[in-house]
Order: sequence, then structure tokens, then C-alpha cells
Amino acid sequence: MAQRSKQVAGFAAAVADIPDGAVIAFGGFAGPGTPYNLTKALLDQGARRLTCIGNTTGGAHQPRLPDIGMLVEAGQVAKVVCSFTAATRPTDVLPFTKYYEAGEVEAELVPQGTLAERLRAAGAGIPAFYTPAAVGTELAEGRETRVINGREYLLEYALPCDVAFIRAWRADAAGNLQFRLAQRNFCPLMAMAAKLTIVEVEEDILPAGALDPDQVHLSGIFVQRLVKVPPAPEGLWTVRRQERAK
Amino acid sequence: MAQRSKQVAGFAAAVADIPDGAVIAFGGFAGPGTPYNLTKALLDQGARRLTCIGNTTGGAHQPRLPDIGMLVEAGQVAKVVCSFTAATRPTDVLPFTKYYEAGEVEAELVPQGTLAERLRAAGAGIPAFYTPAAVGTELAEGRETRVINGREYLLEYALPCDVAFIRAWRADAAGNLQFRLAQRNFCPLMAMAAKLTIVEVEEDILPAGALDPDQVHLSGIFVQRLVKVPPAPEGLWTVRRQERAK
Amino acid sequence: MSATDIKGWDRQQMADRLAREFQDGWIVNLGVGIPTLCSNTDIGDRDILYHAENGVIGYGPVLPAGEEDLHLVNAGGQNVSLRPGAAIVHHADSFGIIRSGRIDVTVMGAYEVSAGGDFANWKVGRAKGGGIGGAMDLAACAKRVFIILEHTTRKGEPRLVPQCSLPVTARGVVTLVATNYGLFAPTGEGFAVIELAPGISLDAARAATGAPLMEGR
Amino acid sequence: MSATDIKGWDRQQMADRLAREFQDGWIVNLGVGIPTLCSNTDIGDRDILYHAENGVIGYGPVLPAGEEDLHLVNAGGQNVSLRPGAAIVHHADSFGIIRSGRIDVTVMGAYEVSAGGDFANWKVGRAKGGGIGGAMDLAACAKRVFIILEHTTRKGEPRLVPQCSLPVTARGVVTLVATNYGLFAPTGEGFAVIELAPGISLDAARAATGAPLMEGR
Repeated sequence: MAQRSKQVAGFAAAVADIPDGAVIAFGGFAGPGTPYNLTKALLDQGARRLTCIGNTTGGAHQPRLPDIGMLVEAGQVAKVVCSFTAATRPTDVLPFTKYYEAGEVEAELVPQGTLAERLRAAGAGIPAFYTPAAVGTELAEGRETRVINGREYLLEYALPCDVAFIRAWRADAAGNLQFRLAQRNFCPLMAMAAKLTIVEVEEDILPAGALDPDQVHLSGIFVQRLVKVPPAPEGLWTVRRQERAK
Repeated sequence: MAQRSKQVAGFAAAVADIPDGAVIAFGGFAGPGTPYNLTKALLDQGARRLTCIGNTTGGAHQPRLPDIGMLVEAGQVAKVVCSFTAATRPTDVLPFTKYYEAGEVEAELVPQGTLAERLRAAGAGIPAFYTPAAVGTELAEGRETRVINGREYLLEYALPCDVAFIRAWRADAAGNLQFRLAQRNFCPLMAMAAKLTIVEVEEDILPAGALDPDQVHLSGIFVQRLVKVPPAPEGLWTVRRQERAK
Repeated sequence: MSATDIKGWDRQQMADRLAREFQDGWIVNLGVGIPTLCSNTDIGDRDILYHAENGVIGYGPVLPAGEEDLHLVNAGGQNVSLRPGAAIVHHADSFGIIRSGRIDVTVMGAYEVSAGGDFANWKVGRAKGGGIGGAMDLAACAKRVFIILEHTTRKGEPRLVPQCSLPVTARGVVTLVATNYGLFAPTGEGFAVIELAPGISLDAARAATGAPLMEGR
Repeated sequence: MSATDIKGWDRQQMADRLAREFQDGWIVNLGVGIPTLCSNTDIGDRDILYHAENGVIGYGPVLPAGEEDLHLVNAGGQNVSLRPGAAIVHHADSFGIIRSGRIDVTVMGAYEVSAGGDFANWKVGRAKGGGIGGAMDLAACAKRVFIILEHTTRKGEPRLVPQCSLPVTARGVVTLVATNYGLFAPTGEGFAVIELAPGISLDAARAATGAPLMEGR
């Protein structure tokens, strides 16, 4: 059995065929797992009318690294699906918020656990499920609920994606991934939900068989393309690691 | 922060307080992950009117090790929930089947993926979900279905358990587990679905902190009691390993 | 084995013939019994990933006694080997792979296959209950369902039939059927004959089949 | 800080006071902002497990600059340490822990808390959209919801109110509220005063609260 490598040459090549109108999920939570390099390549590539799924639209911290908010600013985004369209503190203002307030982009605001579960459902072939989150809130107004064993639940639908951009620590050529610590977050779920998963990988990509099968966090079944993050300044790491490198 | 160990002294102590009428999930698939020692202790303990959840009721192979079928034979079981109430070949006859045919025990037959997902749902606080499995079959007759995006799905409910009996390879005192290879199967899902998870552990129980947090397959949040499997003949391993030890 | 004198392909040959249909890059799930023999077939340069319901992804041939790893079984409970690039997931993730449509083909045994592509493999008529395992999830969700079965029962009755008499596992999903008589495809009205096993004539196949057999794919 | 001259507890003291309520064996989730300060509190012999929405289970204090692991953050994005027995799960499993009722207490910030135990922390009145994060899942499913907030707005308006004026995050779930003025418990009709911060009189607290304050727990 031949095992072809899923490694591709660079970020531009990895995102070249993403069409206008694609639904793209962006991994990451407060830094770890965020696909900065793939997002930068998509800014360069220019696909438009995108639907972008992520926990946040980014931009809460300086210096900024490529994020969904920058795609919005570049006019590439029709809609975002996320658990924050505004910052947790009303005094912070996200770059995204002004585009949203101005009606230049749509947003679907989803509780974080529901977002994770909707992605997981898409990846698991579950078209819809019930959840207790958001019952009795403005988000549930006019929506279908169901009482099960005496408690009210909200019907939620799977959230399938065309593409997932995620970041991992290690990968083998078959696409099996390991995440390090908080890097895992939404990344495996988005890969499961997507038809095409593209991964930026921090370490050198290993030959198939180099990872212990018991220690794989995401099976290569869910992964189509791998790109090694090159050293800075060509490759984007994290804000703080870049600062430290100076 | 003190970390108390979840290790208990022996199998009898670990199962002593399981009451009549308990709903118990039994891990394992074709050998690996099967909690033979905990099942044996439950046979000795004698709790009755149990609901037993497992992929099979066991007994398809000789020599037999403790299984749900033996609990049925001992008169301890009111109902089983499983994906096989008969063998895959009609020429094989499971010990369970004659009790079921005679009406001495109830059975709920569930497709294997639905069984796994119902356990996972219980562990994830999802009370119900839709699945394509079993649509159009005898199992779906008279049940609620829903068309989503043009396809028909069956409504399935979570399957919560009072107790899970599972088997793991390694554990730390905080209850974090590692399974080895095919041992994983239903075990983490049953632990998530249960109020009380009791684990038989093959290797010596390690101090908290000995397992890499990235390499834990089931968080100790889902685990309450750990028992080390002693060497044979006191501890039951697997049929073949016991045979080899002779 | 069929109870008749006609033999045709043996079990491994039936498995080999279906394995020839596996395309490069496919993810394949093999059911208990004859289908597991497909993982013994030499697939040459093709990149085929075998998936088992119990979460073993990327397994290979069954290992001989004494070389097995007792923690490692396929869905049939056989002690298999792992290929480079293997990964382990739990049962919910394994069936997530199945339900999300990522299995290119599932190969299963059956009691009956109908001309319309229905099949029955979980319950015999007289029994209370049955043995479903992962068959209903796989049948409903895999991109293709291939069936391997003896062409007739031990009594010589056809298993390729106009309509299933037993409770079905799924409807309208079977696209290829390998029997000891050859390789067939349900067409709705009957079965197309793709290939006959050595020594099996079209007349002999027609005589042992409950639905019309049409020549050509 | 409150815009008034009255200070009472500072942020760490508010967090410390609520952390004193954590019982031995609890699993605790800490929200962004002041609640994260609870993980700095010395909890002595108590066995407390801190759970973060991003799947970091068993974390400890924030690490000083230069000692951080950049792959490791809590739900507030702070670089924390891990305690022995820590484990990492993905977001769906992390919220599975939350929804299945395994979080003994979640501590969150808020704009308003009502006498009936409703609270609002995701949307300010004028905004389109808001910032929910994990708050709605946690509020609906944790065994207990504790809130930390400044007793009044910068303009001196009460945040402990008869009814929330902002869109709620969940209804009837809050059991304890720590403010710079003290520790309070919603009773339905108002708030019970459990403890007042040094220098805060009952009259001063009443004057800064939008609902009746009752003495005693």
C-alpha cells in the first residue's frame, strides 16, 4: 500500500483553489491553534463572499496577526458565524464590529458550546440535536424548542464547512495530527466538519508511521493538505513568540 | 491543591454499593476493553433487576469470561441494551438468546453507531439527536422521524447510565486514562455517560502528573474509582493471554 | 458453501474479486465473515485505508498465532496488524467517520439481496431480535455498499431475490454483489451479470437466482 | 472600580471571597476578567479542579512573563500553568463536561444580576450582536452560577437590580454575587447580605442597590 504524502509546497498553493462563496472554519482560541499563515494566504488569494466560522473575528489584541476581521476589512466576507461579534468588555471595540454595525457583513451569533457541537455534529453525520444552552434568551426567540424529561431544549443544526483552516503541532505524511495543549480547541471539530482540511504545522512533517497510533489527536481521514510553517519572518508564529524572537 | 487518589483496594469494594435496578454500561469490543474482573465482582455481589448496556451480551467464544450473558444466567438482569441480541451468524447461538426468546429478560436492540452516539450524547448533555441509521427498517417502525435537507432521519435519545464498567491500560491517581489500541472502543463514551465510572486498570496506577496531559484519552473528570488488575490467576486478563501464560 | 454441486469461487476468491473494485484512495470498511478476507488481498500500488467500527483506522492483514497484539482487533475480532499512518479513535468518532459519508465502500455479508438494492443481514425470520452491529449505520451512510454471500442457501434457495423476505438492513443501497457464482449488480428489475466464476454458466446462474439476470454491466 | 468614593473590596479580594466558597472536590470554571483571579487564591487543602472552556482541565496560576508556555492559555487567554493530573480535551468534549452538569460552579462577570437570579453579560443595549463565548452553555448547565461584578456602573447606577434591563444570559441561575461592596445572594424579592466588605455600611449598600437588601443569609 503506497502512502502518498499530504504535504503541499506552500501556503499559496494550499489555498489557491478556494472559490468565492466558500464556507471556511478557522481554528484557534486566544492564540493557540490559530491558522495565521493560511489566513494570510487567503488575504493574498482574494476569494470573496466567504462565510467565516470561528470563535471570534480576532483583532482584540495588538500587534494584530491575520484574522477573520482582516478578511472582513478586505471586503472578502459575506457572513461570519462566531460566539463573539463584540468583545467581552463593551469598552473594547473589535475591528469587525463597525462593519457589522454598518450592515456590511452578516453575523450569526452562537454560544461557544453550541458552535463546537454544531461543528462536531456536521463531522459526525448528525444533522441536528437539542441543547439546553440559550434557552430563554434572545437567541432562542422564535425558534423551535422541545421539552424532554421535563426540561426545555433548543433545536440546533449541524454546521458543515467547505474548508477548515487549522494549526497543529506535529503531523505525519498521512495527515494524522497532534496538537499541543490549548492548541487543540476547535481544530479537530472543524476538520471533521469540513470537506477540505488544510493544516499549518509547526514541526517538520514526519513520515507515515512516525506517530504512535494511540497518540494521534485527529485521524488523517479528516485532513487533506499539510503545510509546514517556515521560520519567521516568512512564517507567522504567535505574537508573543515573534516578540521574543527579536 | 491536594490530589486524592481514586484507587480503591479491590473489585469487591469497588462494586459493593451498586444497588438493585442500576443501569450499568459494560465497555469492550471483541475482547479489548472488556471489564472481566468488575463483571465477575458484580456476579459475586448479586445486585438484581439490572439494565446492562454493551455492544454484545458475550458468550460467542470459548472459554467464556464473565460477561452480561452470565449476569442474565444468574437472574440479575431485567433488560439489556445492545447491538446484538443474536449472533451475526444464525447458526451461532448466544447464551443470552434463549433467555430472551423465553421472555425472561427484555432487550432493546440498537445499531452500533447509534448506541455509541446515544452514550456520547448522554455524556455531552445532549438529550436527543437525529441519525440516518435504521431509517426504513423494522427498528424505525412507529418512531418519530424528521426530514432535514431532504433526507429522513430518526430521532434518538441520550442513553445515560448509573455506572460504567470499563477497562484501561494505564491510569494516574486522578483518574486520567490511556487505552491501548482497540481497547478504547466504547469505554470513554460509557464513562462520559455514567454517574459512576469504575475502571479496571492493567498497569500499575501512576501518581497524578505521570501522564502527559496531551496523551490522556479520558479525563479523570469522568472517572471515580480505579482498581489495578492483579496478576493471573487472581486477575482476569483475556482468554488468549491466559492460555499463553499456561 | 452452496449445497449444490456447483462451487465457482471460494471465499477468498469472492473477497479478492470485490477488492479488485477498490479504487486508489478509498477508505474501506470490511464486515465480519468473508468480507474481512478482502484485507488479505494484494492491492498493489493502490492506497487503500481499512477502517474498522471499533475505531482502528489503517489496519492490515490478520497476524498468525503467536505474533498477535491482544489489544488489537478488527471489527470481526481478529488480531490484525497496523499499517504506517494508522490511528485509533473511539466508537463515537469511528461512527462519525461512517455517518459523515467518508467510507467509500462497506463490504458486508447478507442473507438476501434484492433486485432493487435492498439487503437483509441482521435478523432471520423466526428469531426475536437479531444481530445488527454496525450494519445499519454503514449501510445508510457509506458511499457504496458491496455484498458478499453464497449464491444460494444450504437448501439451494436463491439469495438474490426480487424482494427481500427478511427484515431489511437498508433499502436501495447495494451496487455490487459477489457470490460464489460471480459478480452481479442490482438493476431494479433484476441483476446485471458483470462476471461469472469459472465453471459457472449463465443458465446455471439463472437457475439459482430468484430475479432476472441480464448480461453485461 | 466604582465611580463613587466607596471602594470596599478590590478585584482580587472579590475573587478571593468567592473562592472561599469553593468546596473540596469541586470542578470550577472561571470566566474572563475578574473571575480568573480566583485561580490565584490559596485554596489550602481543598482539592479543586479548574476547567477552562478551551479544554484545559486542571490548570493553575498565571505564569509570569518569560515562564509561559505559548501553547497553553486559559479561557481568558492568559498563559497559565498546569497542575499534576491535568488533561487536554477538544472544545466539544469540554462543553460536554459543561452540559452534562459536571461543573460544580462557574464564576462569571456580568453587567447586571436580578433579584430572581437572572443575569446579563453578553450584550449591551445599543449594540448589534454581542459577546457570548461560553457563558450561555455554562449558565444553563453548571450546578451553580456565581457572579463577580462592581456594585455599580461608572455612573453610580446599581447593577444588582429587580429585573435585568439588558438581554439575559440565563434566568434564575445565580446563587451568589460578589461585588466590591460584599457578598450577596438573590432571594427572589431582593438580595440577602451575606457579608459586607470593610468600610461598607448596610445603608451605603442599600443606597447603591436597585432591589431590597435583606440582612442574614
